[in-house]
Amino acid sequence: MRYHPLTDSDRAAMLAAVGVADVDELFADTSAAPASGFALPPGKSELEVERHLSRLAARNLPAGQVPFFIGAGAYRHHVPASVDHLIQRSEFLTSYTPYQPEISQGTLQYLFEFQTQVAALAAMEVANASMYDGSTGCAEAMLMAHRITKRRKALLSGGLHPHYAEVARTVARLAEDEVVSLAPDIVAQEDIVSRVDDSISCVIVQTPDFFGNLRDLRAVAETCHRHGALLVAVFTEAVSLGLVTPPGEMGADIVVGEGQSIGNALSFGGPYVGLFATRREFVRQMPGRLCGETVDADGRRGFVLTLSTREQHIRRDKATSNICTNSGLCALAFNIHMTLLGEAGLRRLARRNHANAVALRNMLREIPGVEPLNRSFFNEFTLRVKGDAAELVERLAARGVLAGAPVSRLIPNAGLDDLLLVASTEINTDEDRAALVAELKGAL
Amino acid sequence: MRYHPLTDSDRAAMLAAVGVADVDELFADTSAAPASGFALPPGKSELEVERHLSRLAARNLPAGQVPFFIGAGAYRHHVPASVDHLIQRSEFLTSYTPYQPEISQGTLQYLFEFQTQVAALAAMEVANASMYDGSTGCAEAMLMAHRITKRRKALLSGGLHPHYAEVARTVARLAEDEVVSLAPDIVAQEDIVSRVDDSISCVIVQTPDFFGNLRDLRAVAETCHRHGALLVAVFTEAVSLGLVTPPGEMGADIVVGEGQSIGNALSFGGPYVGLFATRREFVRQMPGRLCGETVDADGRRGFVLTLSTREQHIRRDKATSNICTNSGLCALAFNIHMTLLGEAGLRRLARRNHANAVALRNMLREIPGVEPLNRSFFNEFTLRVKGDAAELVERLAARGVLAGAPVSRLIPNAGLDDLLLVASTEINTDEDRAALVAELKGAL
Amino acid sequence: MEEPLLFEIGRPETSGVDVEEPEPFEDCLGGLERQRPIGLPGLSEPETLRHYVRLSRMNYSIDAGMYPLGSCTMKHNPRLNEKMARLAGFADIHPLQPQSTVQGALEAMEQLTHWLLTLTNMEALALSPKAGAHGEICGLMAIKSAIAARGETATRKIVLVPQSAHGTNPASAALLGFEVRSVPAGDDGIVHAEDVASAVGPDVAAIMLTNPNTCGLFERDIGRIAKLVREAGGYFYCDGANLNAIAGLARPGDFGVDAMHINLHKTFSTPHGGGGPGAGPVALSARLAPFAPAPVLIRKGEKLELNEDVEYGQGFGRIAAFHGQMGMFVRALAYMLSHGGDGLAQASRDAVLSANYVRAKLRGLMSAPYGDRICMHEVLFDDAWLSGSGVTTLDFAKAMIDEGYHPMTIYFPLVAHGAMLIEPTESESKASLDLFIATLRRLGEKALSGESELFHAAPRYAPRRRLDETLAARKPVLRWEGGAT
Amino acid sequence: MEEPLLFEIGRPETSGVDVEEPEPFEDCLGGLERQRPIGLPGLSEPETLRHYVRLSRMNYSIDAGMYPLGSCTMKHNPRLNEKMARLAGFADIHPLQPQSTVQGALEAMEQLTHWLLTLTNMEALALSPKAGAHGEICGLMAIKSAIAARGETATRKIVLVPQSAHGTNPASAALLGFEVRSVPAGDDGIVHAEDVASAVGPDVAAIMLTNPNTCGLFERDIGRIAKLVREAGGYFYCDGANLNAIAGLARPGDFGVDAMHINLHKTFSTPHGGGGPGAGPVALSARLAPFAPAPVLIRKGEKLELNEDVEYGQGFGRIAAFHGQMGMFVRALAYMLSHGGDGLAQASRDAVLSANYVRAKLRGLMSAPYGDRICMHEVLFDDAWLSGSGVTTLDFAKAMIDEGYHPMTIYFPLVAHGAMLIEPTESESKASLDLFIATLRRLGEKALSGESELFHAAPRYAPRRRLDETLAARKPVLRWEGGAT
Repeated sequence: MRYHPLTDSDRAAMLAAVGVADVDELFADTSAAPASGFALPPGKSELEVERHLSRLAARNLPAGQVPFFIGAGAYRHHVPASVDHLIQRSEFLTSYTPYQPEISQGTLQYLFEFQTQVAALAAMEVANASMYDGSTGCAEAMLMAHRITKRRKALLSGGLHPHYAEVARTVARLAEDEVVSLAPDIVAQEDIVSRVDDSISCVIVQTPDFFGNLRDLRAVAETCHRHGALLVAVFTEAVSLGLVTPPGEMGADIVVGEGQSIGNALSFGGPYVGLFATRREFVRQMPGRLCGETVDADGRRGFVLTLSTREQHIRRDKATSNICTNSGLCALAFNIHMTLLGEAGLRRLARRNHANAVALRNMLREIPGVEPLNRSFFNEFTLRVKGDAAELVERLAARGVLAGAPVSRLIPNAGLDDLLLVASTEINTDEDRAALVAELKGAL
Repeated sequence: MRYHPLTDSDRAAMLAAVGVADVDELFADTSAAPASGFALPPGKSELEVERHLSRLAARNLPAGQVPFFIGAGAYRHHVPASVDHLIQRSEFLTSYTPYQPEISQGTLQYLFEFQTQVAALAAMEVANASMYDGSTGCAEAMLMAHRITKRRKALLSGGLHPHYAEVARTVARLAEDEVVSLAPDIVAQEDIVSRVDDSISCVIVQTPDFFGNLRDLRAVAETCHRHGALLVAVFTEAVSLGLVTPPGEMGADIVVGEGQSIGNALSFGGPYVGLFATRREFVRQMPGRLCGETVDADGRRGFVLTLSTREQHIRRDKATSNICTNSGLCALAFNIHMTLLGEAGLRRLARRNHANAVALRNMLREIPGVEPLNRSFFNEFTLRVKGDAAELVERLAARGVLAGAPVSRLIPNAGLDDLLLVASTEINTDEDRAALVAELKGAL
Repeated sequence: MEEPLLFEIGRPETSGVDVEEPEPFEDCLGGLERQRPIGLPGLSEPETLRHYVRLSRMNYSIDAGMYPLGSCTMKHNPRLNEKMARLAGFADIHPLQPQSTVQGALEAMEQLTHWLLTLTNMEALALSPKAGAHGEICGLMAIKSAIAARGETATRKIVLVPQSAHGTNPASAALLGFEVRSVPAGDDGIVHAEDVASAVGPDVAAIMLTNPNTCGLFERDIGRIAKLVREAGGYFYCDGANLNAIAGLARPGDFGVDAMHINLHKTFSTPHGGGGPGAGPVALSARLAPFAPAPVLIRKGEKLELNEDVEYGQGFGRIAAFHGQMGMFVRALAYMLSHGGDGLAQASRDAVLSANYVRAKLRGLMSAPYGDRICMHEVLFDDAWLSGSGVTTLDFAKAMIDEGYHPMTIYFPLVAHGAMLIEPTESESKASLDLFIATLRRLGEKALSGESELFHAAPRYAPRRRLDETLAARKPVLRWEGGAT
Repeated sequence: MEEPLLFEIGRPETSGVDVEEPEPFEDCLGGLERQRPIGLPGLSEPETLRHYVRLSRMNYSIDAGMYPLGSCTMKHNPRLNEKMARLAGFADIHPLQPQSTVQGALEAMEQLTHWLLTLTNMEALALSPKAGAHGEICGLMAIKSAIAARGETATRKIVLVPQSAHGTNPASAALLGFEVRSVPAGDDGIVHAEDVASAVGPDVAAIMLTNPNTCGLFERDIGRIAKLVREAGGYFYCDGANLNAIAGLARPGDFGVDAMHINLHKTFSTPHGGGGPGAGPVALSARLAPFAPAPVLIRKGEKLELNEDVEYGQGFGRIAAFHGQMGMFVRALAYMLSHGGDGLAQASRDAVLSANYVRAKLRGLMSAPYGDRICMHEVLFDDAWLSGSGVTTLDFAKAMIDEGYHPMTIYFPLVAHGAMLIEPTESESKASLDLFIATLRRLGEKALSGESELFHAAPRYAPRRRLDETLAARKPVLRWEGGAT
């Protein structure tokens, strides 16, 4: 087997040194069933594995092969080739969690840079070294708000991504906390303010929301603070923060979001990277890893994981969360792509996204049977279409266009079968838009 | 422009330091035509360049997508993923020729390993650090033989790859040397021995030859040496040396070959890597770079480029050749792939190739209108087919099989239009062979 | 080795990405346009490459040296896996594409499921957990749901956890409102059925055991323990962190396990990546299978379907957006296909043999808390042998850095004083193991011969010397603040 | 930093590649089966990765630091180019596939040709040369063929080469049987038309000039020189090594150039790769175009055809198998498309500005052989300023290594005593240039203040200290011989 360095003569010499005659003696405690009990095929050469997996891959339709307009929490952007090259450097790819900081400064410094970038994007004071993804980060934000406010009831906006809401509800139910979910809020008209009272730990609102609407969070923030509750602001499209008012400028206490769209591939939903930022005063209640600056024995600047007394390996059942993994390599991809973009590039990219989406919306609203619903949006908006949106999407896929996400796939049984979410990023060309319009006309 | 770090304010500050008002002043000597004189398009984003080149790439039929049997000097083998990963390490990819050995030991050590591997494969005493490719290496071997023997007439076997023979003839003609080329020798029947006399500097023979035949070089070596001539042995399929008697064991004085098939992609013909080995006594007449072992000021083993007094940057017009480039990264790919294979793996790979080719030959000889001609071969052989082989290949390509190389493409106007070279490596499956047989039957 | 922060070298106007500025157009931002500077300096592409290449060179990595981290399992990461995960058919598909356009992806998930269930002899696999700790939560949620379905939520509140457990175990239990009751280990380092018998009862929801345990020992009583817990109406959660010792040789389902998360990086070689991303799918027994979270993969003849409805069956809901760590699944599947069943068994054997070889060769130098007994894939030492030398476990670890090694896991498990937990994995050659052993012996002899100063000063040849962690925690500087240092 | 040779750690039975052994079969080897051991130890995949990763870490690289190598032009190598060259449609096509199946590849060659001919204002492009020196041979072969076509083979035997030329120029000329006649440069570092006028005559086949020349100066008389040579019946070969100073700003064809090779790595960023592979396509004037070697790319309406016949037209034959360095063409084309015409001009401007900035900032410290004059993309210093310090150019170069830099080009061109030729390229930021300048000034001041010992002992912080090159040449050890050392 190509991955195994030991030869049979090595093994014999090692068994002799250990003082056993057969390797099975080492497994005496396991009363192991013989290996023949496993009905698994023999190993394959690299060539055979490539063939096997390439055949599976070929049964999927890659986004890059067709006009592509799906978003709803995961966005297709162009990632520079240097990002993927750099994250594959052995020293990044095959290194461990930086618990030995003297030989992990590469990882630690990029995490420190990542934290700074995330905090700047969100306009918050501090950020952690990443979460699994946006949805789990959102649930952790809820739990954090419970810890801070010592209340156990969260209020979820109807504009929150349905998966995020489901995760929060699952966690809350099983942790025996309470969640109040508002109804799906297609055009950002819900009245959150009147639902906030002194029993609420936090309000969780997304902007741009699931339906694409931009939301001004100032009033809800003010209301939350008046009632001793926290405002958790969520985003699923990090690129939007290059163009829209950041939650930190609107009074959010915790900002959590999905970082996939900067530096990371779609990958059928994972791995992604959760961004998590908050106020400095709450830092010791924050879940996840934190990297901090310090000095070494020679007085030189260096970085370490810090405030680990919050974490499970020290605090065990008193920990702020059970998380002991971040999304290191995805965070690095985010960090590198963001460094390449820089402020000017990010703003240009965001404007380009918005321009493409506006252009698309303007074309679509001319089609009979298609009604764009948003008054505001960044790079994604909701259409009301004639008939069933899910079936429409299937028909369009058969015609070679991936047209968007039907709302009913994420919110089933809610009478929203005629709603379609359409996203447009910098990858879309005039030809893509024309193809969507043409096929939509044909399929309706 | 994403590759340019200087900002306009940097440029202004630098111009001020230089003491000129405008950058054009630096170009005063060039009397440069204004840039507007260049009818070239504006720059493209990475996304646009990817689209542009992907569209071109999509107009080609990649070997991996179809049953594939072309060889004739370039072979499709499976290259492990780790090879391409490693050669893309910044420290290998973006380093310079190792003229500063203290900070180039990585490159130098792999070149030393490469030299050792090539010498072992060829069963020769020494090898250089690689040539551009097999064909140019072959011409350099001829020139080297001229220098050693102080004669200027080379004798080329009719089994030598036609491109190699053409390169040798071109160089010889323009250097005012002489070349005698024997007629195409389809089944290795030519009489070389009787053509050797005391005017000949070298005989150049290939094995496995262009038509796939294996050749026993002992008699011709003995004859060459009796007449004071050198035997230059050529190979175009390095994998063969895992299974067949190496030229060094048959009396060759210079062994030169193409190394592409170990570690390197087909790449439409380049870049490839030439392998060049010889006897120790001839080392100072050898072209190309050489890496040698030495010690540093602390007595530690290290490696340097050596015997550079042969080279152009010292000897100028007295140099052994004008070469100042090797094929470093391709040599590294060869070195790594060979290290992964090791002796056991290379022998297994070579046997697998031979087995696949024999199996294919056995199937093909059952087809009416197809006559395999070789008495011996490694992984490639010649077929006589009914009709024009080039047209047959075109028809088969249209049916989705890349069936081989028509001899007439390399040796036109020689009445060899009914010959087809067919190669089979470890990549071919039973399905590939069945497809070739079926389509061949259909197309004949 | 020094490299400035990007904030110290970047400029706000510089970009390493060319994006065309759109033509003027009427925006739809509803007045919510960002006004103030963001604070994100950029670098051109050449500067970016140099910045990160230089940073990378301050890192240790498996590719550059041995990483004998007990319980963390730093094994070889094949590049084939990276290549496969990057096939457009896997990397460039959206989680919400019509399922008809991602049948190959679903089939890859199905195959991964088949391999993992065959290796564990269990019933169902929850694919969505994003990491081992997330898998723990998922498994405990299934347990809690099953208890709720039995109407025992109020009475079954206790989770038994041995003292040697990884901290995530009690943290996960606490998160779901369980109370943690500690179970002692015997002098032989393992949990005895008798001790479980006296701790178990109608208030016990589950036991969480790691097997092989974090001392590198196989829990011999596991069958009896499982029986005790099950008979008392509880569930058996097995932490799969150390599955790599027995994969292909023994099946957790045969021991009575009800739920087990599988850290794909430990057993199936997905890269650690400096701290993630991970993937922690959870295998469930027939008792827990009905409670698996959404989404659920269902085969309908030729067609695969991902049922995403959180109301489906008795499923306990959703624990993350979308369908799991596809990129990691492809890598793990490539690894399993490469090995085959026999290859996985060989990997387990080699891992265990290598650990015992290290144990045998360090015998007489280092002390072991549970005596000199056969271990599984990792071998545990304590610091008794260093007593009086003035050298601590930490000092010893730092001195290993100067010898070119990443230290072993230290101070874990907590049950061993000054623990040093060594896991060589199956990826090291004998020559590499011998060099490691010789280095440890040489260092150990120095420690015992009074050269403590060398240890206190270590590391001296790393990119940094010892870092002041107290300062970092006392006055946290968690982001660049513009020239402050 | 130490890493054994693979021969010291490998085993003949070990392999990092799984290949299935074929079933027994009747071979067709005609009795020529290899019998003796080959001597090729193997490594498993994890060992292989570690071996080469560790070796790589002993190398300097552009990605890790500045490479101010004059005339070698170590510029940024975009990773986009690497990605594009690896598209299956380029990397996985065979040079002898039916041309109908490689029209996209031929189109890429056509586009590359269009860009290079537009940038040079010349007539035809020979694609097959494998490197710059190979391109020189190719260009001279075209010249020799043109001379032969005129029946002047016997009389035109002289090639004029300036003293500052790179060694490949005389070596290439000699290879084709030309005699080299040296042309002096003036005190201002450039060749004067007057000196050419007195050297030129009916025996002169060609002049070989590099422009900008290897002193970093533009040959101002180039137009007059070209005229002189052409009027005398000779051809003008221009070494394109330094095209990167003027690409997009000035066209060699406008100066009367007949043949010029273009090192794709210097101007168009293909990676240097530790010494190759290169690519040196040759642009030819209308006078030489008919003599271009095989193969020739021909457009026939929608279809592109590669004519491979060595008898085609007046073509002088074939200089390499197949059709050139396709992998390099794709990279160079990606670079040109990325820049566009304006971007290439900007790159040239930035390269020249950066060199002049370095020159201006080192003024007063280092001495220049031709005085303080505006340079092109590189700036030449000599060692006069070090005289009496006990520090040689070599010492100074080695001390730069200890400061984290690759040295500049030294002892080249030969016309400057103890030459130091610095080319910063357009890829360095101003901050990087400033740090480089400050470092050189600091080192220079140390050299002048008598700290010569520091220089003699350098490098001290590299993977090796100075290596004994004399020993290597006197007793060449060119391969591993089984434990000898």
